Amino acid sequence: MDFRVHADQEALQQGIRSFCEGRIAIDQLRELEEKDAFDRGLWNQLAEMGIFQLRLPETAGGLGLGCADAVLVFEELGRSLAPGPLVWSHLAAPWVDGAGTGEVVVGGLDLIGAAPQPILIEHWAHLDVLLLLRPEGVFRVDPKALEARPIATPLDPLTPVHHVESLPPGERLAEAAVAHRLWLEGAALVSGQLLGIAEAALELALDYAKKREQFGRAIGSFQAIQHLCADMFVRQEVARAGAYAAGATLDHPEVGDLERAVGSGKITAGDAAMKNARACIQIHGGMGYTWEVPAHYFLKRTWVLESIFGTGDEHAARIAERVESGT
Amino acid sequence: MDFRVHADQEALQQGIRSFCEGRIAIDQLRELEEKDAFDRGLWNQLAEMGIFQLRLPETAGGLGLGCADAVLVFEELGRSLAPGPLVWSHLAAPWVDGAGTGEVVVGGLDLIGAAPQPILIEHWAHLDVLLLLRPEGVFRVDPKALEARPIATPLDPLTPVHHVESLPPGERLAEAAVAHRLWLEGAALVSGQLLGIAEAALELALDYAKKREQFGRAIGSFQAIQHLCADMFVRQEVARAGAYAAGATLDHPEVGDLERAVGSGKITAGDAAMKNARACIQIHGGMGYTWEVPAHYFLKRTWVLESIFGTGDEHAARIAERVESGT
Amino acid sequence: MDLRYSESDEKFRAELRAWLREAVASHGSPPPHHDWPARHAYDTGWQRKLYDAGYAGIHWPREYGGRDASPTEQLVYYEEIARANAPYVGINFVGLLHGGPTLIVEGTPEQKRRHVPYILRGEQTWCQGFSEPEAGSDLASLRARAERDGDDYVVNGHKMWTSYAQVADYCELLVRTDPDAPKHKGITWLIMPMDLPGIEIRPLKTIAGEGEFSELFLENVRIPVENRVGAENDGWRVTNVTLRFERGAAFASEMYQLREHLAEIKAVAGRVTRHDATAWDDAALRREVGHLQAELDALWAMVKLSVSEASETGVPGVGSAAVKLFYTELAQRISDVAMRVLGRAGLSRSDVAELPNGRFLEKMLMSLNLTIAAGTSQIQRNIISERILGLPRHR
Amino acid sequence: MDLRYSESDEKFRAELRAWLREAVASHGSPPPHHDWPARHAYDTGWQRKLYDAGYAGIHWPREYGGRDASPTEQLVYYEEIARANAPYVGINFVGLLHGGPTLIVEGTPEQKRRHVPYILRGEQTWCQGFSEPEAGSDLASLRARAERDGDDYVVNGHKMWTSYAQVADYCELLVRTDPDAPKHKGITWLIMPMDLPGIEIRPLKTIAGEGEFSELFLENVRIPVENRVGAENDGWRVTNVTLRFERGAAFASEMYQLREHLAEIKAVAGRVTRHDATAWDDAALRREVGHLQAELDALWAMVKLSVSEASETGVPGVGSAAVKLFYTELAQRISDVAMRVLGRAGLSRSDVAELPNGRFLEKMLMSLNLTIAAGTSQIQRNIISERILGLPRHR
Repeated sequence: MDFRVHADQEALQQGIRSFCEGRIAIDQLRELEEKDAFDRGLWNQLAEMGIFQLRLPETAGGLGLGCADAVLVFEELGRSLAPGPLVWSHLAAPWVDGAGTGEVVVGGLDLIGAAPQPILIEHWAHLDVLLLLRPEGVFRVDPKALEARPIATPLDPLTPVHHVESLPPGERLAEAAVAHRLWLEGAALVSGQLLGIAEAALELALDYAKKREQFGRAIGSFQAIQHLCADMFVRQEVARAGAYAAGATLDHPEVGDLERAVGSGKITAGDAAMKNARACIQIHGGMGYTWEVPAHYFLKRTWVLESIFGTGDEHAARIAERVESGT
Repeated sequence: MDFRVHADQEALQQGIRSFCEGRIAIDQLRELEEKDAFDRGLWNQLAEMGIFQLRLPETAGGLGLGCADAVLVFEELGRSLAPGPLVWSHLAAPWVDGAGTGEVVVGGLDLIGAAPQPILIEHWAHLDVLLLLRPEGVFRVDPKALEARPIATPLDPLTPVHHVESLPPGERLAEAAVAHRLWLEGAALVSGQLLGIAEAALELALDYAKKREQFGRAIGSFQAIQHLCADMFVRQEVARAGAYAAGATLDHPEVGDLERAVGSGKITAGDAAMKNARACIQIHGGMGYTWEVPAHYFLKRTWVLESIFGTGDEHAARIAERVESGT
Repeated sequence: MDLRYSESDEKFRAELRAWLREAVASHGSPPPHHDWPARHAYDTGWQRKLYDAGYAGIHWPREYGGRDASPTEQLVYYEEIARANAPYVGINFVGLLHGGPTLIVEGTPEQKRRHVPYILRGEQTWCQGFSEPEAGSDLASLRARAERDGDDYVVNGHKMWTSYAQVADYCELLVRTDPDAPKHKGITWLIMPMDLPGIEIRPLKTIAGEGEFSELFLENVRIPVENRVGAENDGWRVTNVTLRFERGAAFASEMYQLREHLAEIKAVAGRVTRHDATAWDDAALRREVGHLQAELDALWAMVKLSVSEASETGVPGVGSAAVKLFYTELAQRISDVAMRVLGRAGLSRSDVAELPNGRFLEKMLMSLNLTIAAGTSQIQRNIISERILGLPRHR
Repeated sequence: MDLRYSESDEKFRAELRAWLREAVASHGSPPPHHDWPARHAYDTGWQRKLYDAGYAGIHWPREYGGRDASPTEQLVYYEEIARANAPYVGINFVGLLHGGPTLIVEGTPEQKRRHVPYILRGEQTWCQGFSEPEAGSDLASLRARAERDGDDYVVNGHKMWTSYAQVADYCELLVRTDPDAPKHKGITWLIMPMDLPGIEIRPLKTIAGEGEFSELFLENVRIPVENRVGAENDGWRVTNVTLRFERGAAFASEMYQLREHLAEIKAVAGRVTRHDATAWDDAALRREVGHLQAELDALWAMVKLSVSEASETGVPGVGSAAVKLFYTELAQRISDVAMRVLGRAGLSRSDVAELPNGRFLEKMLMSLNLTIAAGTSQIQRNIISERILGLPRHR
């Protein structure tokens, strides 16, 4: 057992981070906001970096990596607030031709979680394929065949949504067990994104706390602000352990209870992202309430990610059934 | 509407407080701990002050006061951690001869709340009469006719308990509506006690924070301690409003939803007492973990009071059914 | 300790309720959020209606045209306004709640004559120029500079968080008149007409998008000295008259509305589905809502206690820091529940599937400002620990 | 990022598990809480068994008789100890986790010879004399005074929070040797034999009643200079070697036990009644327990991450402040749930109605000390904000 991030994983993660810092910095995100949050060029670049076919076998053109690696990659995508149906296209790579290479943009709907109503499809306008995860299997739908009504103002300016009244049955791609497995993988990847958001929120808050002065001193020298930041750090580290363990357990289910590990990741990372985003706004004071400071993007994206692959409450209810001695 | 404590109420409350400060100061409480937490002389003095017949009409030897007044009195009894079945003897005054004058000591069991099992009777050894509040009415039982097994170590050193396997039906004193009313009154009085505990915990914490020095300064000058105290104050003030409103609404049910007002008092006062007692321990550091500093009595008594006349969770579930627009 | 309203309070309530029923219906629906001229007309029109009916300036002294209502009548007023879903102070909250009251206490007879009656009749709208980018919690560190030049102050600076500047006629402006004095000692309070040359208004985009807030860029704005309220360099004291109002009953109306919001959340929870049940069928949610209602009821009782106390002193006490702290964090917790009840519908700020998510999300986003504006929660805790609890200061 | 144990770890686990099965059964039941001689015999006897089987000093270097287990083997060790319900370090935790390791790093050859092997074999029990009534969070402000007199230090002072002093042979003692130096610079670390004249031990009654803690009153206690560890006035540095151990893996065993506690709470919830259902039928409780389990699982993963990192540096890093802070507050939240599940049974610290409330209440009461001992939660937050996050200090 060596639960550290290995050197090759660190290199992988660092590569993604550098790319994101250069290509999806905050000003570039603001531009994307004007472009319906989608940039075909960016999508292709992400595909070239292997985001989508990361876990495909090398024989299938992939990188042959595991879920733990993927969580690290999605941590960086979360940190940079990278937009688009990233998780869905990644999950679809083994099932939809062209998803792995980025030629086909795949979105999806989680119909396994408790509250799929109303049906809101993220990034509909840019989807070539829509996956449906139903308890009874994985289904494929042509998004353009749906009567989708655009939502004028989405919560997250970088996650446009369309409303659909009903869904066709779709073409069945895989059985129930696969749907369930994809649901767990999705939850783990989203945990990575949420962890990245929790980290980014702390980083932004720290930068501001060190620089902003009130009452003749940096606000970060006030114990009240220091302790808010310390709690953010603790949540981040708990979320890191939870999200990484989710990935590592998906790779080697013999190391623990898979449902519990994934639930632990989604719950702790969701909690960290939500509370850190709020704390980041609070620490910024009035500036935190402006659109200009990116703190609000963290909170808004967190609500989006909280709503898929099981909310914290849903995972908690599932986990409760699996609490037992000796585990 | 004048929701302030009136001058005569203030005088009443001040009288009780002075008595308690002189007669149930912390050293006297410690002595009572050795004497099974009961002192007949103290009981008679409390009776003489009118604690039990406060709300009996003057024609019946009482003071003709209302529930709001009683909440103020029980606030002081809570603050001083006065032991004994005070609330039950007070509630019994109209129903059991001698309860009001203190000649007959009345205890009770709340069988309306959700979890009366196991049956633990507080102060059994000193009870002349045991009241049972059942959903179907108020019943009277001879405590000495029960097979009661003493509990060697009670949680609250000032609340000894006996275990009883089963209860006889008892003699019916009053109907269901009265039982329900007494249950609400009991909850309001206990809210008063919990408020008193919340206040005492803050007072003790403040004294210590102003006096104790670490790192060359009073610990109360550290913002971390200051903000803990500020939150204690807020909870105390919320609990005050909640508990007082419970009393005032019992006196004049036309001013609001009675169940909601009583539940609001029990919930907010219980929350304030529990969190303030914990914070009081934490602010005292190591000293707070000693038996010598009375912080622990606050927490222990709070668990006792939380368990009767509806826990916070039970009241919350009841209130939820009564949430509606325009109220 | 009596929560019963007096006969005269109830009479006031009955009259007000009857009047509101008719007046609200006849005033029509509120205009769209971003139509500033229409909102100006709507809110000032309503103010005029209140004035004509004798309900304007509910807590203002009678000699200034106010109703001089007793504290309990004020409470009745807030309850009935919320219950009737009537407009509240709207775009002129600065004039009605801050500027006007400050002039009544601190203004010259001439300043009172020129502003107070107009504010009351809805003929003069005010905004506030206090905060600056570098002066937030530490308001007294403000830098906007005013230099005396003959009978004018010449002002240069950058103000932020100015509400409804788009439609304001005047601005209550804080400027630094003595840069060498200790920071609280060099501040002056000015009445700035918004049509003066050199004032640029830029909309400030918040978390919730563009709305009520603007930034003000002031470049050589010449404000007559006669527009000064209080003495030169005495503006901090004058300001605190205003801030004391801001931290007081100004929230009462919003608090009452929060009760309505929780009831609405319950109603929505009864309609949205979770697997094969509704969200309201979930015991955990019900208990959470019950707990929040208990706290809201205690909060409203706290307001009643504070109003009863203010009946002696006339102004809300320092204890209002506790009310503000509790109310604002409670409002955020309630919004959090609202979001969880909405589930996926919360991804849309436009109403969808017959759910009120548009309004719920507006509230959620705006609630994030509650623990920041008018003194952050951290500042409120400082006030409580130092001024109420007497804990020692460390510098 | 791999959670699989190696083949050799699993081999270690299998051997240890087999050994524990037999050894635990044959060692009998633990003696009553307050029977100190019996507890001393039980715990030291167990230590001897560990020693004979080669499991003593699991993380101690081999040259000192330890097992020198790899970090992952240590983790396996904690898991198996907890799973087998075996005794852990017990009354000699100071010797095994603090005193011994400190001597290994800082002691003279003679000091090592006289203590280290005996501690390991269960033949020498240690206690700690660090805290004082006036020196808690600010440990460096300690006042116990040692004056040099020939070959002795003569010590006077009052120590507090000394665990198991009743049965200890030696005490790791911090004293002030230079009262004029800055407070961190005048402290010395001494080995105090507990049978010296002038030592009075008074039991310290805690929230949970009398138990492991005592106060030490030291009056002209003569401690030979050769018992000094490290240089005179260099005790603060030596101490921090020890404290670093205390804040590290020392909690791993307790954390694992917390997982068992939560499972037990669930089991009890399935047995206690609420109206006509069990407590476990309540969806809100289930969700709360699920949330806590999620946090416990993440905590254990955090320990694994920290253990993996320690495999390079050998000692837990400053990040252990985060683990300590999270673990201790989580333990309190879990105890709170336990109390709510017990309901009225929680009024008794003696088991009643076949419920384990005795143990649950002990845990609850003792959990209150977790956020205080070994650095309060406030101190942990200071450490994180200043040492990890680099936020500026203000003095």
